[in-house]
Amino acid sequence: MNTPPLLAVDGLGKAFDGLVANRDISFIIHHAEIVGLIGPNGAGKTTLFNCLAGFHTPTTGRIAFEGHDITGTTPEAAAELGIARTFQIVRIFHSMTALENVMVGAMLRTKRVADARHRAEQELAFVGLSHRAETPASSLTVSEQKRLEVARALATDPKLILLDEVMAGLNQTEVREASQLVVRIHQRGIASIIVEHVMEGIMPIAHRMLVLDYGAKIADGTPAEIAENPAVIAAYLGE
Amino acid sequence: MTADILLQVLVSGLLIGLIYALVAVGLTLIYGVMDIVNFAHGEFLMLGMYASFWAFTLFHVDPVIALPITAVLLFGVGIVVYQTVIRRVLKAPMLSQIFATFGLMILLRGLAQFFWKPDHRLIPDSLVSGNIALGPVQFGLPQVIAALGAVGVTGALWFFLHRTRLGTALEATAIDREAATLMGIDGQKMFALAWGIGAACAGLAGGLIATFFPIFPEVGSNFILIAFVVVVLGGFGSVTGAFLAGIIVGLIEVLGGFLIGPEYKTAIVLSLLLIVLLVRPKGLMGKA
Amino acid sequence: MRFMVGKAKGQRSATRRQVITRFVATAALMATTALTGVMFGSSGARAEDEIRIGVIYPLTGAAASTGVELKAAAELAAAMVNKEIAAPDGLTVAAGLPGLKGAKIKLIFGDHQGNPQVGATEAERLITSEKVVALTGAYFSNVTATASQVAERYGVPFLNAESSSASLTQRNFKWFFRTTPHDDLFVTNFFTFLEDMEKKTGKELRTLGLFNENTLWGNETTKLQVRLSDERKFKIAEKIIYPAKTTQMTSEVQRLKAANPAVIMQSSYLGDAILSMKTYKELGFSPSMLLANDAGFNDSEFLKTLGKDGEYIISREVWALDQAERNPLIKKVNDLMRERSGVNFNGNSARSFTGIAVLADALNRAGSTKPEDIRKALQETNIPGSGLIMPWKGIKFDASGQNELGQGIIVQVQGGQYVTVWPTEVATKPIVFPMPAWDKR
Amino acid sequence: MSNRTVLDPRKALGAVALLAFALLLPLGITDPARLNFFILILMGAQLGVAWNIVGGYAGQVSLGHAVFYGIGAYCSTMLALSLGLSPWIGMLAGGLLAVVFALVMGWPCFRLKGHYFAMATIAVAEIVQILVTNSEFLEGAVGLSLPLDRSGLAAMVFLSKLPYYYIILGLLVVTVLVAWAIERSHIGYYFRAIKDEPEAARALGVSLTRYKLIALSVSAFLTAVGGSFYAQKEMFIDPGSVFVGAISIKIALVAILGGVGTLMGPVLGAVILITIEEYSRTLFGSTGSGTDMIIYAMMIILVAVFSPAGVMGLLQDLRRHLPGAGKTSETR
Repeated sequence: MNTPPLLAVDGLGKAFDGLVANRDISFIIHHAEIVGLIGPNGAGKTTLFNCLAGFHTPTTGRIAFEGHDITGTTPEAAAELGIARTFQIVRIFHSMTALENVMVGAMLRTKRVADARHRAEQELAFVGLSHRAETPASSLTVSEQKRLEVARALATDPKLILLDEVMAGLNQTEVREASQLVVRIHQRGIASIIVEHVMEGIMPIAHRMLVLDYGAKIADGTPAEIAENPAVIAAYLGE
Repeated sequence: MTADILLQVLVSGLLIGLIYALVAVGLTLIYGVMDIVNFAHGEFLMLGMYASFWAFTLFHVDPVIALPITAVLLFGVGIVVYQTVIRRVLKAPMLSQIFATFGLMILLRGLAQFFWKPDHRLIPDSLVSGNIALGPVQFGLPQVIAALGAVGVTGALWFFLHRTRLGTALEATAIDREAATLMGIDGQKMFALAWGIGAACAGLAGGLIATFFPIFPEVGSNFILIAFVVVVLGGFGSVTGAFLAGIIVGLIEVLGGFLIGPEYKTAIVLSLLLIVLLVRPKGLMGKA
Repeated sequence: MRFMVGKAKGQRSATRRQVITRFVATAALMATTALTGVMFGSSGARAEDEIRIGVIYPLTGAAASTGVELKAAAELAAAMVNKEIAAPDGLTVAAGLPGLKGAKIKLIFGDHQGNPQVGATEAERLITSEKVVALTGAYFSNVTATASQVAERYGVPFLNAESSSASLTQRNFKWFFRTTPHDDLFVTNFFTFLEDMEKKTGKELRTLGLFNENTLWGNETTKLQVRLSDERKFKIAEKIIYPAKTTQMTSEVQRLKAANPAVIMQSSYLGDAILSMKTYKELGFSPSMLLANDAGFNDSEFLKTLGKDGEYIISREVWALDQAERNPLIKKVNDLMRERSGVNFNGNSARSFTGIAVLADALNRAGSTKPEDIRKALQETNIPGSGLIMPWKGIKFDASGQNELGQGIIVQVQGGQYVTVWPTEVATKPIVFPMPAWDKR
Repeated sequence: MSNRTVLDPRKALGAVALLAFALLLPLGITDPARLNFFILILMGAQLGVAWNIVGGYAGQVSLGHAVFYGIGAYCSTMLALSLGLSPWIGMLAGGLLAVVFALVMGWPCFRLKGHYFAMATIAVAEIVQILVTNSEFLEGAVGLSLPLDRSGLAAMVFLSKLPYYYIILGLLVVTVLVAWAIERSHIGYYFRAIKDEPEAARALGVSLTRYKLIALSVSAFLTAVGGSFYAQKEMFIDPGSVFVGAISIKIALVAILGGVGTLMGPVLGAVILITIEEYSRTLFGSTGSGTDMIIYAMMIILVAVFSPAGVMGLLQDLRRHLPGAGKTSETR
């Protein structure tokens, strides 16, 4: 089969005023793949996300999405193409209800409010927030807000979803639920890249893991391979 | 001849620019510490002018001598304004804050008219009246004193912010309010201090220009637009930026007015502001 | 530092106590709104024999100090008409209102804040709610324009006593009358005066520096000055229209200085007039003549504020205190004014006083408070100069409503007083020319 | 269709009742000054609702709306004076010109955030005021007068106040309907998203520039229409009455006082602000002691301090807390 991979990153680098945040990162993401992205604090994970989602323009390298070059694209164009994301610190629309938050996402594909509402209700049900639909989003718990962001991103009908620490600060039951959610996203045929510190949440479900340290990729493999990779262990121990 | 005129224009621009800087540093300090744009800042200036005027008229104290009193009085006014009004809109949206300081502006003008009549007043013979001629260049002594005072006050403020414990605490609050609170700095106290100092700066500016500018309840409206321009051009919250921007605005205004036409002098300054903002959306020295 | 400081973030659910405080606040606000709402219908009972005249002035805002002065003058005139104060015999106001069986006039003041729309709103309110039979005001030409527009629509006489924009009487209004001469005449006077001066002194005064503020008044004045200097072969060395309410006039004065004209013709309101004088002195600029166009230069505050720095400026005027030397009537009225409000008359307040006097005269002759009757009476106005406190030949309106008999005088500040120096037949002192340089005073 | 998108019958009934009240109101008023007072309220409300589209819903605080107001007033007046065009057409032309101006000004200005944006709008408005004041073509500071002799519906000049009342009521209704339509469409959701979290909105495919420009353009159009109406009502305009900063501030105040981002907030705000303004002036202004300003200012400060969400916010708080009140069907 000669179809291009969903996402191909080649030699990506990003520097801010000379401060290098990402250097020479290359990897490939396949359709419906679950990929964990880990690394010590300051390793450049969020910067990488921002480059992928069009929030930063890479200093070097190329990003191709389904074979099209999307290097330096805008966030709105990236969303249009099918790259959705959540934020490390939640960014919900606080003046809206939970349902309305998700509707804004759904409006990328349909401008009809009623259709968007219908779609939003489905996504809320998917993340298990149906009962909170009419609640002001600002009154939700942090864990609920994180799920709301996921629902909102899913409502844009993405092919790839970038999840930034969706499990941070959750208790064990919630982490398990979140992992299951990622698996269900995978079952819908959506690929995901997950930045996560909560290893017990990510390791069991990820098909593959990418590890960053000091802005560079130091490992790329199955969770089992990663767990035994000396460079990874050194990076974490040396922290 | 032409070179002489140019020199004269530049000197005049510099003098007025320093005064703009002094009016603006207080405004930018308040903004820097708490993200509030004070629409009533021109009225603090007005109060400073009246303070000098009454000190002169009632007690025959020269405005220059009365400067410390003016500063203390206006510091008090700033604290009172903070405690009665501003403290209550700290958590309100930006629009309510604009609304509150705008109301304050009208209130202070109204009160000034109520108590002191709408008349124009002037301090006839200050210590510093008179002229100096340096070769072909002439300048009024009051303007020179005011400009020197502006340099002094701004310098003192800079020293206070960077070299004293209290000032550093204020600066820390400006940079990161939450972190400052964690370090045991009392945010409320810092805010009140910022208002006090901000108002005192405006008051000092008022005291200094009272030696040559007419004093009336609406006098603040002459200065407030320029003060805003200076603050934005320098970058909200940057004292050094405001100082530089004040000088730039003064020079451009006088020079542009002279070369292009006085009717466009404000437009020239405003256009400069827009152009700078297009290149540097946070002003010259604004924090990103 | 982020811009909204996260304050709007997270809808704060108000506590019960906050809600109660806020409820009280809303209630207070609503009550005030309702209360004022109720009050607007009821303007109170009024006496039958009370004739209400609407007076619109800038009582707050930048020109409030002038407005307050005008108000005092109008009140003095009304008090004289009503015989609350004995007016000197011979003056028009002394007649009172026998034609209306000694009825009293009542002035209802409106504040236009220098804003044309507010002026129109106030005119409308005074006409319809306060039931005034005539209007007067509004000092600012652009406010007079909108306020008289309203009067025209309602068919209520509008007597303007102190706006000098020439265009006001070019609108073919039926209900608009103006007692003061307008800028056309004043500016013409300037040039005639300069020609007289040239003859008298043998010095050339042909290069002009025009220095006018940037509102309706300054703009119209500039146009007239340009036209007249063309017609009369004067040369304009520099023409500056400056923005009012400025923080510095250095660029303006610098340009004037560079052009170095023999005469500066300046139109400024008070604040700018003071600031420009300060700037002249600062930059050591002394033209041989500073010919000011009334307004700021003739305000009572001008000399009080500038003291000896205001000496020797020459200004056009419609009135000067030294006219009292020629006319004891004027002195008496001025004494009464000072007694009541602590200030002397000036050109503005004397004209306001005269405005009320003219309205009272017309009311008296009309013998009625019907607008149409008052308008007819106004048209037939014929007051001789001796009945006025103005140095005019009298008051008589032409078809456009403009007083034909008004005239301007030219005054100079000498020894802290405005003294009349032109025309020669009313002059009280010789002119000091050229103006001494700042360092030679 | 979900039942929530259907009109709330209670709200619909309220709207009809309010409109009926407004339509019948002049019948009980014989005094033109009082009618004029209501016209001023409607004018303020129309401008407030228009401002609210960009300043409230989309959260882009403009303090330079006088520029659109002035463009509307000058455009219709110039067209009437030079080409004899009916102000009805002039009004639309003014609106379109304002849209063009909004696009030109918005493109660079929307790169700025928060206070910087607000200050840039002030600067733009001031520059335009200065240019107009010095423009020979527009008669500079002298201003433009409409002749009284051409009256009637086509010329939009009337001797009676009543037609003005109904025209501005009509304009207000149209403006509210536009705002309402926006509020309910995806555009309204996008505006609020941009106001709340611009970055998150972008990640969901919302083009900030595009939607901010839409907000500014619609708002500019409606504000210019209000400016044309002002010119027709007062029949005299000059830069000092339509381009000044005070107009910009007042337009924003109306919306803030009532409650930003709510449909009827600006209308309520106009009722309160204009009432206070007019009556503090008529009751106390004639003293010349500044009392009217003091009262006006105290009111403004009180509202800002006690009710940051505007009077509308207060009412909603009350409804939520009063016992027996209907369950909050409020979605915001």
